[in-house]
Amino acid sequence: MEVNVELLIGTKVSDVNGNKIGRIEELRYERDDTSCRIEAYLIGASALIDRLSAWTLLRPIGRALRTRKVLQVYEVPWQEMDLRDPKHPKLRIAKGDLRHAK
Amino acid sequence: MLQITLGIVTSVGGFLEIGSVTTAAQAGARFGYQLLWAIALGTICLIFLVEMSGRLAAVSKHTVVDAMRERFGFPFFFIVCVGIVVVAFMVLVAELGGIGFGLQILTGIGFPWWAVPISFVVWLLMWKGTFGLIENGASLLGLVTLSFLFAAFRLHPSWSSAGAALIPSMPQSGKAQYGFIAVSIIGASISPYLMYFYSSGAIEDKWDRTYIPINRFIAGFGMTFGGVLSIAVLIASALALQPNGILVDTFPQAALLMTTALPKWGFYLFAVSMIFACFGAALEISLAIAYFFAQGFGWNWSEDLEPSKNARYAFVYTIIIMLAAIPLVLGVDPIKVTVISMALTSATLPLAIVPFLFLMNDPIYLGKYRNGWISNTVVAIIILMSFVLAVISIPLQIIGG
Amino acid sequence: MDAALSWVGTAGMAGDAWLRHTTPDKYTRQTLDLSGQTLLQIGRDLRKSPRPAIDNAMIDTALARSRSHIARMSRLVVEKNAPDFRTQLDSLRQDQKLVKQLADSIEASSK
Amino acid sequence: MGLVRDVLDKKLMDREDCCMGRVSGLVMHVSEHAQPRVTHILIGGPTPWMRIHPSLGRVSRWLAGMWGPKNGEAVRIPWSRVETIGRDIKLDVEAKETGALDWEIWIARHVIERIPGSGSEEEE
Repeated sequence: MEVNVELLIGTKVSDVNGNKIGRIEELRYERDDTSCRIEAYLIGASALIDRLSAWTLLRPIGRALRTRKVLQVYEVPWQEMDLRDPKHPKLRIAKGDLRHAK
Repeated sequence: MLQITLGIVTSVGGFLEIGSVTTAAQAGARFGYQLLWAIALGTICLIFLVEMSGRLAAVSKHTVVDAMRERFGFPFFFIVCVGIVVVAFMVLVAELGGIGFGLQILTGIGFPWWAVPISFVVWLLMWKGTFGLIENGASLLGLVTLSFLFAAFRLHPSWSSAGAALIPSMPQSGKAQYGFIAVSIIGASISPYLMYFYSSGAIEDKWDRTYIPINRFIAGFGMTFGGVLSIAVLIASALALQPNGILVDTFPQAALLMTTALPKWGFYLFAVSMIFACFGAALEISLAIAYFFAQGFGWNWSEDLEPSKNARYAFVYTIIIMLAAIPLVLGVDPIKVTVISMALTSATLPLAIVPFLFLMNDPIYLGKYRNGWISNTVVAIIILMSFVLAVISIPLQIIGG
Repeated sequence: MDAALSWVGTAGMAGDAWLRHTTPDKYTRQTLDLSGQTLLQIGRDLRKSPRPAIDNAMIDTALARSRSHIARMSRLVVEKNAPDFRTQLDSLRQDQKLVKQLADSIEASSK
Repeated sequence: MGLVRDVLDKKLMDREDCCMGRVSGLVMHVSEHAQPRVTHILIGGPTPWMRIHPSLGRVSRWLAGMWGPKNGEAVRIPWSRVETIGRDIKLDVEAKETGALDWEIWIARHVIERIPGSGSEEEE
């Protein structure tokens, strides 16, 4: 099945129980000579900061406000993302099992 | 060192165009020296913004538009595109009208008659000329505007009261009008298309990292050049027009600016200065609009290529210049267009400056050359100011304009 | 009223410059005509909203006189008649003083 | 590496460093158990407009079918043609053959080269 990456960006994701997680903001990829594999999906407002390459600008502000939580990003490995309906992506796991990106 | 012309030509588009000259003249005629601070503030902001655009281009080889499209994506780019292009188009109409006015006071033939020939000459220069020719030609012709400075000196201004006016103060009466002119002055000097033009110019002139110190000098010197001349217009107007109670609502009134200071040549120098300055500004804006589209959509672009080698880019400026002539032929008053476009520039300022703050702190584009805390503080202040301007510019236009 | 003063001043300054042979005839005529027309319009607007405590008739007379001087100056430009032009310009300067006084008194009364 | 940060909206260059537009979209292949792969790069057409709103995409497709080169679809370049991803994205293709320059060529033929002094070879 074909999915348009540019349209996936900004769609809301829910977990296996239907809880809201956030929006997909970025896709991690690995490439070799011929192919380009998706490794993980980054979800949450802070993934937007990653995508805008704005850490150097915003991290000091985040530190000053002591809001570490806001600045964390969910990283969902490709195995745990269900894209059968690209307009409404769902996780195959529960919100509690999510990992934060480093 | 010849690169200084890029600074001067950018500065001409910022300060020595119909908008800045008429607002500076209006400010002087109505409030004397009192609004000098607004020009000084605009100049300082512009020095910082232009320096940053040049640095971004020299280090990352991306123009501001390139980087904006890449980081913020197509939808955001498109919103900015519509906002900036509409405003820049109105400014272009005003500049072509300014050339027409200059020719009108020299020959007595009304500006609508000049619209088509002027547009054709501007277009022809874009069509056949190279970037170097436009850059050097426009800045060389722009030197005529030094006559404003000469005129201001001849009127023996009081330097102490001029200096005192660098600190903002409120007038006794006409507060709305005062606010409106202050917003217009800042709007007329900090125009986003200047940043786009300057960074594209840096790419056309093939700058690299070694140009960083030169870029700083060019931005500082070029914008100061324009700022000082703009201040000279204000002073000349305060000393020559204010005593006669002339408020400068129309172009023929502005033409009297230098007749007291330079009795013999003042009138003609004013007309010629306006023609050359508006001509430079018109070229700069047409280029900026064409660059904006070409870079945003990833087309081939360079003023040095022949039109058939970058057809879409050439097509954009051809259409834009043609369209800009239409309102003038129909007799739309360029001064009115100028006034509206300046308020709109202020209103669209946040759209251009906010993404700029992000880009200038991007480690991928700029590495160790990204903004330090001084530059960031200045941009943050400009953003705050631009939001205030955006909110108050339209109401002020209705009350004070 | 500020606008009226501005246009009387414009006509005066354009006249001065023409007498010194430093502006083209056409520009001078166009500017004088524009001043005359604008003053006519300003006079109409002022009459539409007459203000109490101010002698509106006096304003009318002052503006009408200025306009007739300006109109005559415009004709004298065509005839290149500098001496008569100077006389008209001097009378216009007198009107300018009157308009200034009127404008000042309006400003004082509005405070 | 981030697909949005480092690939999407970047400028594309062909073998001869001719600009051929920007990455408007990326197609990825998803199946139940295999790892998702990016298969194609999309250039122009309705793709960028879709990103603003689907209806704009439809309008763009309809308009492009009526004027110019009369091709309402985006150009698809297989991912295997990607050579390097750096400041720009370099592709191992000939820009003219991909269709990415259809509009450029159409405007050059129908407008620009009809104006004297455009520097086209046919003129002389």
